[in-house]
Amino acid sequence: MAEQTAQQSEMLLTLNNIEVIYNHVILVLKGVSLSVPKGGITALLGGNGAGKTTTLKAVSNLLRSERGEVTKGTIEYRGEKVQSLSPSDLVKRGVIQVMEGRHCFEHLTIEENLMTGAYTRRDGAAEVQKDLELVYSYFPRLKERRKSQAGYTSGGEQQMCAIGRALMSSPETILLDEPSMGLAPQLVEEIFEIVKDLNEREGVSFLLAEQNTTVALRYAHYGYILESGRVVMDGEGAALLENEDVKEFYLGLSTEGRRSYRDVKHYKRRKRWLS
Amino acid sequence: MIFFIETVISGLMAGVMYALVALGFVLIFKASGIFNFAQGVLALFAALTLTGIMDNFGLSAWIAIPLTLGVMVLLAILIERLVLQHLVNQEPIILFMATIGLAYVLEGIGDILWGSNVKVLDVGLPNGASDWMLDSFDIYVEKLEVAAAVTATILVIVLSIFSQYTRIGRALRAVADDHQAALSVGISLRTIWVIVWSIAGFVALVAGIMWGSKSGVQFSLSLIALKALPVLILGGFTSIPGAIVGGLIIGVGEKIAEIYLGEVMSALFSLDRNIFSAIENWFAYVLALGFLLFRPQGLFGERIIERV
Amino acid sequence: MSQQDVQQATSPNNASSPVKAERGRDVIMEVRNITLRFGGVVAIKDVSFDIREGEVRAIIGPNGAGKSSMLNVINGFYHPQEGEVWFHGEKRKAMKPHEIARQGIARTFQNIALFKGMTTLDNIMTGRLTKMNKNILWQTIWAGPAEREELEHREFVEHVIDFLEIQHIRKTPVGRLPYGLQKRVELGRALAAEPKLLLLDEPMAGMNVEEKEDMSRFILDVNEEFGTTIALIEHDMGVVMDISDRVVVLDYGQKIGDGTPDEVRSNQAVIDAYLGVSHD
Amino acid sequence: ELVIPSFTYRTGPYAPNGIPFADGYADYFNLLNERDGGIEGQKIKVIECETAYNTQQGVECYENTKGEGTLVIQPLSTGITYQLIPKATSDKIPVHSMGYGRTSAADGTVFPYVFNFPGTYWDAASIIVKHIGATEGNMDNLKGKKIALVYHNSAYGKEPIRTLEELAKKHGYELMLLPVDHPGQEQKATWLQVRRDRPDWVVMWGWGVMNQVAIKEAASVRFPMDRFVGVWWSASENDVLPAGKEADGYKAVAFHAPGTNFPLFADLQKYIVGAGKAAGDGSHVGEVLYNRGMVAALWASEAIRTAMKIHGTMNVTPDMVRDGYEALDVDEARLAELGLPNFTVPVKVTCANHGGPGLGAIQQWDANSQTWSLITGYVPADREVVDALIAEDSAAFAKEAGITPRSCN
Amino acid sequence: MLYRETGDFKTSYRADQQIFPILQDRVAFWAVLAVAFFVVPLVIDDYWSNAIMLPVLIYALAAIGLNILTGYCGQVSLGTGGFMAVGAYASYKLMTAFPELNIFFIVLLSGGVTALVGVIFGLPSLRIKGFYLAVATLAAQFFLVWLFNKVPWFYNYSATGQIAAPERTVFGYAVTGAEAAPWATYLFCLVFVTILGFAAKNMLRGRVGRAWMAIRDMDIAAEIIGVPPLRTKLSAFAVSSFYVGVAGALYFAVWFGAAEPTEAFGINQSFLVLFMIIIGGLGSMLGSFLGAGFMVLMPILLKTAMVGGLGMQAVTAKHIEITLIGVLIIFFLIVEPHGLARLWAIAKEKLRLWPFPH
Ligand SMILES: Nc1ncnc2c1ncn2[C@@H]1O[C@H](COP(=O)(O)OP(=O)(O)OP(=O)(O)O)[C@@H](O)[C@H]1O
Ligand SMILES: Nc1ncnc2c1ncn2[C@@H]1O[C@H](COP(=O)(O)OP(=O)(O)OP(=O)(O)O)[C@@H](O)[C@H]1O
Ligand SMILES: CC(C)C[C@H](N)C(=O)O
Ligand SMILES: [Mg+2]
Ligand SMILES: [Mg+2]
Repeated sequence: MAEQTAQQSEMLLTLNNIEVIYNHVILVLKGVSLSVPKGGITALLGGNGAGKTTTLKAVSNLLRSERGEVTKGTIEYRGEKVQSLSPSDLVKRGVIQVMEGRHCFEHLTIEENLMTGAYTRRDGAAEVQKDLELVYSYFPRLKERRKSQAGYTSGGEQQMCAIGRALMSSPETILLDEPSMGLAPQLVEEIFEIVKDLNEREGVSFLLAEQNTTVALRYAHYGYILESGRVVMDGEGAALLENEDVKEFYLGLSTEGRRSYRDVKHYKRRKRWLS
Repeated sequence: MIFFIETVISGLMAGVMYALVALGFVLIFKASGIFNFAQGVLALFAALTLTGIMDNFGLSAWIAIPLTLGVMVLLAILIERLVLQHLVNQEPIILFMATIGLAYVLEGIGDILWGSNVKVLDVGLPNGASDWMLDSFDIYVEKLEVAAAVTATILVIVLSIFSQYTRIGRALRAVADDHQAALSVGISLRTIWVIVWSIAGFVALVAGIMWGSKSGVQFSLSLIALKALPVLILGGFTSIPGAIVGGLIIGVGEKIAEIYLGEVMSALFSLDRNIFSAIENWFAYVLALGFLLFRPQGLFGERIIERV
Repeated sequence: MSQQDVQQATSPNNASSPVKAERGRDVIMEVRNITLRFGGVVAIKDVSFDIREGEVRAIIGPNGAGKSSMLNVINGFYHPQEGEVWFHGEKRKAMKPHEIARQGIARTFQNIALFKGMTTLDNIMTGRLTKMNKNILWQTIWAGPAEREELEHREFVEHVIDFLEIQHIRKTPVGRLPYGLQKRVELGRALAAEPKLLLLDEPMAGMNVEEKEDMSRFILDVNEEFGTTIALIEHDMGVVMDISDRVVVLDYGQKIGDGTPDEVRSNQAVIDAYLGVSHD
Repeated sequence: ELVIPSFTYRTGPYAPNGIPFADGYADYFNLLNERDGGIEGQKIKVIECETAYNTQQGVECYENTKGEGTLVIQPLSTGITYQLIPKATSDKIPVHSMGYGRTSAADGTVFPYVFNFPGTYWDAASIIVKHIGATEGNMDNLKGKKIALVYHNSAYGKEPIRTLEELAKKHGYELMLLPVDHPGQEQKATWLQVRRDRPDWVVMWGWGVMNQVAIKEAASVRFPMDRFVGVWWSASENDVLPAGKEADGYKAVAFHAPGTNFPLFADLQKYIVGAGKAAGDGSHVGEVLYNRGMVAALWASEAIRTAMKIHGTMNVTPDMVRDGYEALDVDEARLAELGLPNFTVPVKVTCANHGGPGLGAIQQWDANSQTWSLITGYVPADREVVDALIAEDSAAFAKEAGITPRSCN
Repeated sequence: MLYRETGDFKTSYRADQQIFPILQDRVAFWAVLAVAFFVVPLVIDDYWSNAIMLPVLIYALAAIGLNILTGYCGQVSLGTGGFMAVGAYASYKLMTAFPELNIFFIVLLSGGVTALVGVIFGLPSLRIKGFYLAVATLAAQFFLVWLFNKVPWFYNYSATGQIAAPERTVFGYAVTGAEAAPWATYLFCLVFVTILGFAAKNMLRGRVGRAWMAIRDMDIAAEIIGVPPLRTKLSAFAVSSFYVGVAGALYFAVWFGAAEPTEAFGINQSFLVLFMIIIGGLGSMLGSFLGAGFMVLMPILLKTAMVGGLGMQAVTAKHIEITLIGVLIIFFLIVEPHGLARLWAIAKEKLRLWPFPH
C-alpha cells in the first residue's frame, strides 16, 4: 500500500530536535526530530505517555495554553519557522489539528460545530456548504444528529464530529490525534479510507498519532516510533510492519501469529529501546 | 389600583436599567465563559472617560461619545494583551479572579485620571418625570428610563442576532465552551476577545450614560453591578434576551415586595411592618434563587450538560 | 480492509472461551424491556438481556447505538421511561446512583471521569468511600479510629495499586497522566469498591496492543480471582471475542444479537450493522 | 510638633463627600502653620489616612497613627466612631465626632474621651421638627401630620429614629420610616411610597450618592422641595447640583455658614490656595463640607490651645487635649478674632456636657444662584426630650460596659 | 539540592499519611509554630496585634472555611460575610445571655450556630452549580445582613443596631473588650487557628476530604461511585460555615469589639475572603494562610512604602495602591493561576532539582 512514497518528495513540516517542558519543570520531549513530506501520510506511534500528543501540540502551537513550551529546537512549516505563530495563524496556513479526546463544543449543535471548522475560510458559503455535505456523506450518523447539542451525543459521534470539523477547514495538513479512538471497527476503516482518499485526491498531508498500529501502518507511508519523548525507530510504513520488534510490541504478533488476549501471561514484557 | 400599576411600571423601568448592566455580563460570559466582575467598573470607567472628555475639552456629547468608544476599544485591546492572553485555557474561577484584579486597576486608574468628585453627566437625555403620563393617567414614569428601555430593547435585538446568526457569533460561543478546541480550529482567541470586550465596553458605556445621567458619575456607579447579578442568574448567564426578561422580573418583583410585603406581613402575622423594609436587595436574590430551583440554568440559559 | 482481515482480526486461536460458558448460572443482573428516550431521540428501544454471576459480558454495537446509555441505566444515572432492572433477583426500585453504588455496582467511564485535582492514591481511595464510616469528629482528631480506618483501607488500596502495577504514579496528580494510565487508575478506583458487578465503558480505547494486553489481563484476573461479574463495552473485536463469555449487540437502540462470541460473529445482522463489510 | 491625623475618604463610594471635608480640615491647619507658625508656635503635622469610610480601614488608621502621638481623632464616620469609642477611651485619646457618631456620647460622665458637639443627631432631629412646626404655624399643628424619614440603612441613619419617635408621641405626628440600603442608587420603591402615602414632610438622613438620588427622585415625584429637610450631612453642593433646577428650595439643618464671606478666607487664599499649598485642588473652598472641615479644625486647634494654657506646656499629650476640649469655649468674640465672625454657633464644652449647645439653623438651596443660605437663626433643640433620651442611653451603656460614670464636680 | 525528599523513606502507611511527609517541612513547621506561640507574644504591640496579626489569623480562619467549601468541595460561595455575621451575632447573644460561660466555648458555640445556618443555605447547592450558585449565595449574604440589621432582638434593642462585646476573660486575662492586652487577644486567636487548622487538615486528608474533592472534581462521577452528593455538600457547608462562624465571632468579639452588620459584614467581606483563597491557592491549607497574609499585608505594605517611604500624599498613594493591588492580582494569576501555594510548591520543586534546570 505504501509503495508510492518511495519517491523523494519535498518536506512540508520539519521538527528539528525539539524539547518540550510542561510547567517549567516536567521535561516531556527530549529532542524529537521528524519530518512530514508534502502529500505524505506520516504516522507517529508509541505507547501511553510517549509524547505523541505533545509533539502534535508543539506543531499546532497549542502547548502554550497548557503551560508547556518548546524550549529547544525548531519547527518549520514550508521552510518558515512557526514556533512563534498563534494556532490560528497555523490554521490559516493550512495546518489543523484534531485534538485527542474529542473536544467538541458541547453547547453548539453538531452542525454548528462543523461550521466552526470553516471559521478561517474565505472561499464563500457555497464551497463551505459543499464540504458540509461531503462530511455528512462520510459520516451519515452526524447528519442524523445535526441538530443535537454535541454534549449530548455519544462518544463516537463526538469523535466523528471532531474529525469532520477539521475537514471543514479544507486544510493542507492535518494533525490527527488518535482518530480511531472510540470508533466502531467499520468506522475505523472508514476513517482511514477517508484519510487515504483525501491524501490521494486532494493531496492533503497527514501527521497522525495512533495507537492502532496495525491499521495506521497499513495506511501510512512513513512512521516514527516514540518512546519516553525520543524517536526510537523510524522507517517506511511497510518496512515497520515487517519489523520483528514492531510486530512483537506494537502489533501483538508473535512468531506463532496473533496471540489471544486471554492467553497473555502475567509477566512484564515491555522492552525499551532506550530510556 | 393606579398605584399598583405605577409600582409595576417603575419596577419594569428599574429592571431595564439593571438589564443594561446585566447585558454586559452576558456578552462576555457567553462569548468566553468569563464571569466579568469588572463590568460595573467598566461602566464607571466609560462614564468617567466620557465626562472627562466632555468637561476637559469642552466637546459635545456627539464627539465625546465616539471618542470614548475609541478609548473602550483601546482598553479591550490592552486587556487582551496584558491579561487574557496569558490566561487561555484556565478555569473559570481564575479568569473571574483576573477580572477582579482588572476592576481594581480600572478603579485606581479612573481615580487617578479623573478624580473622585461627583461629575454631572448631561448628554441631552430627557430628565424628570413624564408630564404627559402624569397629567393624563396620574402615572409617574421617568423619561430617562423610557429612553433606557428603548435603548436596551434595540441592544438586545441587535446583539441576539449578532451572536446567534453570524460567523463571529458562533465563534464566540465556541470559545466559551472550550478554549483549546477553539484555538485548534483556528479561531483567534485574541481577536475574539478584543471584539467581545469592545462590545462589552460599548454596552458599559451605554449603561454608564444611563446610570450616570440618573445619579451622577462617581464611584458608586460601579456598585450597580451588584444589582445586575440576580438579573443575570434569573435570565441565565448565556442569554441576551434573558438579561432583559430577568431584569423586568427582578425589577417588578423587588418593587412590589418592598412596597407591599411589609403591609402583608403586618396584616397576616401582625409583625412590625418597618422590619420588612429595605428588603429589595435580598428579595431580588431570593426571587432569583426561587426560579433557579426549578431551572438551575436560569430562565433562558443554556442547559447545563450533565453526562458521563 | 477485506472481509478476511476482519475475520483474522477477530478470530484468534481462542480455545479457552467455551470453558467459561459453563460458569455462573445465576443471573445477577437483568434488564427487561428497557426503553430510554431523550426528547425525540430514542436511545434504547425495548432491550432486554441478562448478566450472569461471574461472567464477562460484552456489549457491542456501532457508535450511538445506546451502549453507554445502557450502562447508565444499569447504574441508575439514566431513568428509562419503560422497563425494569432486576438485580440479585429483585426488581430495583427508583434509586439514586450513589445508593446503587452501595449495592455493589461500580463502573468506569468512556470519557475518563477521574478526579483531576487528586493523586492516583486519593482517586483510588475514593473508591472505598462507600465502605468508610467513621464520623467527622473522629476525623478531625485523626489519631484513633479515623486513622485506623484510614490505614486499613489504605492497605487494601495498595493491593489494588500493586495489582494494576501503578506504584510509581501513586502520588502523581492524575490530570498529568497519559491517557492509558488514567484508564488504569479509573479501573483501580472501581476495583477498590470491591464491586459485585463491574461496568467498563471502553476500557481499552486509545491503547496499543501491548497495553490492551495488560488491560485484558487485569480484567480477566479480576474476573477469575475475585469472581467479579463484568459487563464491558469495547470496540476492539479481538478483545471482545477473546475475553468475553457472552456478547449482546445493540444497533440504533435495539438488540440485534445476543450469544457467545462465535454465535454473534456469525450473525448476519451483526455483520451488516457492526462488523462491516469491505469497501475494496 | 502637634500630630493630628486626618481620617479621610478620598476614594470609594463616599469620596465626593469626603474630599471637601478633608480639604477644609487640612487647609485650616496648614493656614495656621503658614500664617502663625502653628498653634502658639507649635507646628502642626497633619497625617492623612485613607479609610474609604470603611470601619476596618478606619481601625487600621487608628492603630497606625496612634503610635505617632495623635492628639485628637475625627473619624468622619459614625461606624468608625462606634468602633473607636472603647479603644480610644482606653488609650486616652480624645475623639471628636462632630455632629455624628454616638449621640449619647454627649454625656461626658460616661464617655470621658468622646465629644460630639456642637450638636448631636438627636438635636438635629429635634431642630428639624421644630422647623416643621414653625412652618406649619406652631407645634400643635403637627398633630395629624405625617413625616417620613428617608434614612441610610446603617447605624448612622438609624440614629434619629428614637428621637423622632419620642417627638411623635409628644407632638402627635405620624412617623413613616423609609430605609435606603447602601449605596442608594435605586430608590424607586422609596419614593413611590412617598408618592402614595403623601407625607407632609420628608426628613432625610443620607450620605453619599443616596442624597443626590433622593433629591432627584423627590423632584420627579413632585414632592415640594421646601418640605424636604435633610440632616447636616445631606446638604452639600454635590447633593443638589445633579438635580439642577429641580432641587431649588431643598432644606437642611446646619450648624455653620456656607460660603466664603469671612475675613479668614482672604488669608486662606493668600497663604494656602493662592500659594499652591491647598490639600486638594482648591475647588471646594467655601462649599458646605469644606467649611465643615474648617470648623472641625478650628475647634481642634482651639482645644489644643486651651490645653496648652491649662497645662502650661507646649508639649501637650492627647490626655491634655481632652482637658482642652472639656474647657473649650469658642464664643462669638473668639470667632471674630479668628476671622470667622458668626461662622458657626458659639460652643462651650464642659466635663459633663460633651454635646455642646445643640443649636442648629435651617439652610436652603437656591438653584438659580447655586448657593446655600441660612434662612433661620440658630435655634436650640428640645432639650427636655433629647436630654432625657441621652441620659437613658448613656446609663444603659454604662451598665452594659460596666462603667461607673465619673463625677464632674 | 538544597531541598530533598530522597533518603526520606517511609516504612509504614502511617508515616506516609502524615501532614508533612518530608522531614524538612516538618521541622520548619514546628519552628514557625514555636515562634508564633513563644516569641511573638513577647514582642507584640497594639499595632501589630490589631492591624496585622489578628486580621491575618482571623481571615486565615475564614479563608480555611471558605477554602473547604470552594477550594475542596467546589461550591463557590459569596455568602462568607453573612456567615461571619452569624458567628458574630451568635457570640454577642451568647455573651450577653450567659455572662458566666467562658468565651472559649462561646466562640465554639457560635461556630456551631453558623454551621446550622450554613446547612440551610447550602440546600440549594444540590441543584444549583458554579457561578449560579455563587450568585445565589449572595441571597444568604444580603438576607443575613438585613436580618441582623432589622430585627432588634439580635442587637438587644440597642438604639442604632450596633453591638459591642463586653469584657470576657480567659484564665483571668481579658481577651475581649477595650482593656484586652495585645498578646492576650493574639494568643487567644492563635489557639483557635492552630486547633482548627489541624482539625481541618485532618478532615481533608481523610475520608471526608476525599469525598469533598470528588464532588468538586466531578460531581456526577462522584455520585456514581457512591458519594452521596447532598450529604457531602451539606457537610462541606456545615464545616465551612463553622470555621467562618468562629472567624466571625473572633472578628467581632476579639478584634473589633463592636460591629454593625452592614459595614462589618457586607459583601466586601465575602469578596475579600474569596480573593484570599484564590490568590493563596484553591484547595490548599497553606494557601489560606498565604492568601490572608497577602490581602491583609499588601495594602499596608504598599501604603507604608508609598506614604512613609516615598512621602506621597495619602490620596495618590491610595489610588496607586488600588491600582497596584489589581496589577499584583493579575500578575500572580498569570505567573501561577493556582495561587501562591502552588508557586511555593514549584519553588520547592526547583530547589529539589537545583542546580539542574530539570
Ligand atoms: N499539561 C501537562 N502537564 C504536565 N505533564 C503533562 C501534560 N500533558 C502531558 N504531560 C506529560 O507528558 C507526557 C507525554 O504525554 P502525551 O500526552 O504527549 O503522550 P501520548 O503519547 O499522547 O500518550 P497517549 O497515547 O496516552 O495519548 C506524559 O508523561 C504526561 O504525563
Ligand atoms: N443525555 C442525553 N441527551 C440526549 N441524547 C442522548 C443523551 N445520552 C445519549 N444520547 C443519545 O443517545 C444515543 C446513544 O448514545 P450512547 O452514548 O449510549 O451511545 P454508545 O452506544 O455508547 O456510542 P459510542 O460507541 O459512540 O460511545 C446517541 O445518539 C446519543 O446522542
Ligand atoms: C460625615 C459623617 C460622619 C456622616 C456619616 N454619614 C456618618 O457616618 O455619620
Ligand atoms: Mg496522546
Ligand atoms: Mg459510549
